[in-house]
Amino acid sequence: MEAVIRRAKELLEKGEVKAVLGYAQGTGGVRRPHFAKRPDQVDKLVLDATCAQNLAVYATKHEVKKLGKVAIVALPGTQRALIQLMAERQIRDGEVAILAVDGAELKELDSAQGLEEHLALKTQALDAKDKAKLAELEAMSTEARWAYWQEELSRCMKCYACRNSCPMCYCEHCTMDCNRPQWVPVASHALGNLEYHMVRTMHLAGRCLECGDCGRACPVGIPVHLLTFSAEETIHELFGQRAGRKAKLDYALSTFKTDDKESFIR
Amino acid sequence: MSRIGVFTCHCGENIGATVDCAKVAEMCRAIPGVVHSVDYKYMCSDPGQRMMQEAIREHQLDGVVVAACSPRMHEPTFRRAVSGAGINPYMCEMANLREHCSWVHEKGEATTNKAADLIRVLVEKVKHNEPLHPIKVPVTRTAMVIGGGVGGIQVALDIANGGHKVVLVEKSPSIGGHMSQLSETFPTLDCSQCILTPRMVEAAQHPNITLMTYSEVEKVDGFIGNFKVTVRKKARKLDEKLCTGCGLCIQKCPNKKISDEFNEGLGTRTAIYVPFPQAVPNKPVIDMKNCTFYKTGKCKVCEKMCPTGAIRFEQEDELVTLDIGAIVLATGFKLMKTDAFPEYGYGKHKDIIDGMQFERLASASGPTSGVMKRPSDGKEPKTVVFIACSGSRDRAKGVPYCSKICCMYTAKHAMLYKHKVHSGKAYVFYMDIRAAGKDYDEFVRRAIEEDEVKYIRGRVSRIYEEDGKLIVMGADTLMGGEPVVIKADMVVLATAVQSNDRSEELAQTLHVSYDSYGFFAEAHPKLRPVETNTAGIFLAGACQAPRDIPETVAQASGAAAKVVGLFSNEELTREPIVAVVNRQAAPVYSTCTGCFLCQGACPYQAIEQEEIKARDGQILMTLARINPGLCQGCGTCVATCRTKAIDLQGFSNEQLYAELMTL
Amino acid sequence: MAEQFEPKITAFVCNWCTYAGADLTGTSRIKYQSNVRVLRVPCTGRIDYMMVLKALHKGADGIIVSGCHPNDCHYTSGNYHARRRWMVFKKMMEVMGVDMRRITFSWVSAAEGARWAQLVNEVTDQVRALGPYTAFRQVVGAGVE
Amino acid sequence: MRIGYYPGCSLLGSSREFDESARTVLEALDVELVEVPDWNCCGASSAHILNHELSLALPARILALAEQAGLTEVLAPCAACSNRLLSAQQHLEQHRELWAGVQEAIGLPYKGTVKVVNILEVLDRLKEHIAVKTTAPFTKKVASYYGCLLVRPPRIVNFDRPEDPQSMDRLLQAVGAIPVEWPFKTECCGAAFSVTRTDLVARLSGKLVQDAVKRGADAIVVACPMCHSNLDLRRAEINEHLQEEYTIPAMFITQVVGLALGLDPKALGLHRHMVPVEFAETAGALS
Repeated sequence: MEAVIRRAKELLEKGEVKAVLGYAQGTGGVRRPHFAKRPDQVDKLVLDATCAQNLAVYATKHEVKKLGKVAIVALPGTQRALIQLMAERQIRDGEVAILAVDGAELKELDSAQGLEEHLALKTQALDAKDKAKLAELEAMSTEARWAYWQEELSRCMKCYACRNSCPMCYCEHCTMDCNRPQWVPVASHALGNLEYHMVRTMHLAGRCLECGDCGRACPVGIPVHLLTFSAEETIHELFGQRAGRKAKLDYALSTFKTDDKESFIR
Repeated sequence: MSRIGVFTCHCGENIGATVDCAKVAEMCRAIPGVVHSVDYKYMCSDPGQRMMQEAIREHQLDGVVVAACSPRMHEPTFRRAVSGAGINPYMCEMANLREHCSWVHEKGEATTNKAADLIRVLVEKVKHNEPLHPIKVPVTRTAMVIGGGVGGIQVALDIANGGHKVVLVEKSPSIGGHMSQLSETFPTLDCSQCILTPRMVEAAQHPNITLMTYSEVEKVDGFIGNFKVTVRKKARKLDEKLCTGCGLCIQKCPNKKISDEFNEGLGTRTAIYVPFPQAVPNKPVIDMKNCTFYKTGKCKVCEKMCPTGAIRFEQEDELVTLDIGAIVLATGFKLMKTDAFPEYGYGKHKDIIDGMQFERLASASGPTSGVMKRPSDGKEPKTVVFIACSGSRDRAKGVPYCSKICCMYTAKHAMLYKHKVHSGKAYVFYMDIRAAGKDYDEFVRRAIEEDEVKYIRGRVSRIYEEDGKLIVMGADTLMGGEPVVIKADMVVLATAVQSNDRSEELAQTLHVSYDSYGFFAEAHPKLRPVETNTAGIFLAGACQAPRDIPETVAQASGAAAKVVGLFSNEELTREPIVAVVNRQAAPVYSTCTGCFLCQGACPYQAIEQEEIKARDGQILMTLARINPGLCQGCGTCVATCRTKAIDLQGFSNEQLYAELMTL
Repeated sequence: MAEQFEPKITAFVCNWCTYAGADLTGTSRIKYQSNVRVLRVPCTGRIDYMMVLKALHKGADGIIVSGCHPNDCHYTSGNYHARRRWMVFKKMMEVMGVDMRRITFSWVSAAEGARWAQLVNEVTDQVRALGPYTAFRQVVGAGVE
Repeated sequence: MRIGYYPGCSLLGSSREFDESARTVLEALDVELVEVPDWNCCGASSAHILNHELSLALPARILALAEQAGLTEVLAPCAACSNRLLSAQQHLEQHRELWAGVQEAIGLPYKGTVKVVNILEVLDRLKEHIAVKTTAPFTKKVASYYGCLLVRPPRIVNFDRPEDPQSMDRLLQAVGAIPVEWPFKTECCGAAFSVTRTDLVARLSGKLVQDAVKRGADAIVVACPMCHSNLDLRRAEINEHLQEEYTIPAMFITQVVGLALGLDPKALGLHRHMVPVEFAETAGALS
């Protein structure tokens, strides 16, 4: 923590970055993102177990890009998001200074290659609770699963918090806003909600970093992250690929192997 | 509001007997946007088409649905017809009432309803059709042929005689390829060089052909009609314009003991050399690896000897970039080496040679002047064993495919040997004799019957040396697997034909596909055998699969015909069914995010980067752009794009959505 | 009135293999049930999963998605890309609780006219036995209100 | 180095000198051999022809016992043993469905975690060590004879070049010997016909002995008990068949290495051979 603050101050003092993005004390014990633009604002930075939000979501925003080079306090999920964003050409090497935090360890990186080497040493596993929930869903009958999601999605009001919290949902013109043709109904009714979450899942399959921010962002507590987690795990299982690991684009759905399994095809 | 006409065809009884066409026409009149709907006996007939054209004019139709047979059958016919009446051909769609309805269902209301449904779907599609125009791509009418063997020479000559410029690129110092190394050719036994050399000279002197020998293709950009090819001209260390090819330098070069590639290591050459006397061009190169000057800094004998002062020790490789309209790959093959066979001693026995080495031994221009002498001690071999299928058709240790040429050249070798050593004994171990070709089987029979070559059907399990002889242990499977032991003086392995060195690298440079053995892949094994999957790149000869000379030459002429066909127009016209990335007014520019996830999904490398720049030249964003010259219109990228920034003309999102919403 | 339920089947097929195969079914005069409505696209690679969702939206009880066998794609690899996409899509649908017995993925070549007829009949019978896809229709209904 | 050791039956019987020399040499090279406890027959020669399950269960039990003893590698000096262990292990690796049956048959859990190595592999690893410790270079011309089971089938044993192996030659060079160039390195010696068809053995092994002598070898070096039996124990039959008195000794690679390391010939079991191992250096010690 102290190392992060020290380095953040140094970066700002030397003018190497225009801002440092990290976490600060929010209201009600919640940690909120904090942009320190001057050295004296650095002291507000907090780094503890309750810091969760994936800060990479800000890295692609016009407002942030306009600032110039920023440093980002990057927990593992943020690191994966940043490398994926680099692979998808949304951030260039050197555009952000990455203060990679893994437990007590701090490492400063600024390139996708550096991130790849750093991440190669890390393992990634789903949260036990999520894993259990996925297994529970898997064990259900199709009808029960349908009922489960219908029940959950009935609370959805398409506020798009899940989309906006996701660092990979950086598209300025989301399919949801596409109206020629209007593939997905705009309204937040049963069909609109269902199709929205299906599309969101498909768009993140092979790109989901399993940070879980979408689920945390949902104001009505729908475990939407389970959908993308499941898709991501499927991809890992089927093709051995994982998002947020490689400096060069390694998207499972724009590659193929001639011997991909096809037992499901008649 | 659209003004759409629906024309329902009876196809005689074919549709009419099962579908109530009059009722269908009636039902279609109720579809919003349909202003005209009729049925007719034969829509594709002249009167049918005329009727359609008149209706288009009379009712000022802007879209047409022809409900008849499969679009795979008559879509071009009807599109031509509507175009004759002044509307864009792509404003016409076909509903398949015959193959997909009347021929496969029983007569009845359900079938008539289905027919109306099929039309309804396409009416909605046509409402969203856009007039499309064929894509015109300018064509640079210069071809590049890569590989100067007999295949490459033939391609180059055919294209050049067709009136177009050709650049013939060859990596070695001379054109001629493997054929120039051969002694005689099957099944006629005429001298290989005698028939090839005139072609080599013709290619060199042809006003339309530019030779680039000792050169290799380094980079290929662009697409059909518009390639930019970068060629590395390796330094010959010689001013070719000054060199007269007198050969004094070669005579005086003190470094004479270099293993000679042209003679497959059976002879020697100098450090400054021409690969063989009939080389084209007849200009030497300096082999830097073996030249005394480059090793010690002293010598320069050649420079002193040269009467025209043509030697250039300081010469560097040169990169040349050329505009090319079509490329023909004719890079040939290589033979598996004799050291690939553990049971034959991993290449440690000097007298176990491969087929190409035998060619050099048998050739009048070879290291022994065509006299049969075995490599180890120069003695005349009294017994020679030929082993066919060495490495071919061998799943365990070699390649699974048949090398195709070995049966024939082995018969030829045995024959040539018998002609040179009358008292000698020639044995051939074989698996099957594959001599399909004009006069081929007769040739093999001649070897067996007239020249008394002993053919033994079986494999050789081991060869070892004992008392100066090679002990060949095999089996005769036609004698119940009886072991056969032959004490031979020389063994010739008909080693497998393999793709040439660096062929995979070259394929990647050109973006053509290749098989797991490095042979270039044709676009279709039967119907497009000389094309690759990359438009504008063609194949000739053994770079695609093992081939003999007649086949190579035939394929070369085929490839040349393709190129000449491509060059017959200044512009290339292509179906406008291609993908397009949307472009919008600033500051949006496009809904493309520039993530390039689509790039991997394109089978044709058609997705390029386009930089959107501000007035001051600053790059605002990098977006995807589809090269219409390369795109074939599969639409895989469209389905990959999250923001629907890519759309496929003719099968656009709006068209398909409209169709779906009608169901 | 015990009228037999007639399912609505929507098929997405590629132009070069399955569409041509279905043409051959016709040329061979092989009969099959008339429930299916075919949508032609150039390649299975073009088949956006959104299209499958829209077919369900419009009340399809069964869906067929079919193209060229591996290695036979007119565009060399569109079907391979599609196959991957289907694998992930299928799993997503299963997780969502969609009844995947209603969606059939298949390869039918231009030479397999009889196979097309058989496929359509099998799918039609199977979906007829499953009955109308009321679960999805309810969702659509809920949307309309 | 600590390594599991599976002697097998031959090394307790007909080829005691292989066992003795292996233990002696490896001890001298600071290798700790841990004998697999309660080991059983590997099933060689007969099990895989008679009963498929048995041919898997026998090696599986040995490997399972080694696993239990905490071993990660097991040296099986006998080529037939190492071949059987490897074959069974690979078959089980490819057929997971057989595991349950095999585990039930042997009454032990089987994990397939033990690596099986032959004597040449182990000595090869110690080559530098051997070179340093060599005090009495074995400066003889030798014919290195690998036989069949060490290198074949290549897909299972995955060791050296199957037709013209080199590992023993390299080892022999390391201790000063000069391998002769000969074509019969992997030619058949008659193997298990050692007992039942001595006439065949005489013919097949005869060819080997004859050729080795012809090419100037002073000794034939082997790494398989069966090869050794045929070339040594059956020498009388060979000589009778060939009508010639061949006195070229057949030695185990471990014995050659042992001599080079200056170890006691007796500890290497050199006195046990039928064809006396007589060279100038050893004559005294052995007589």
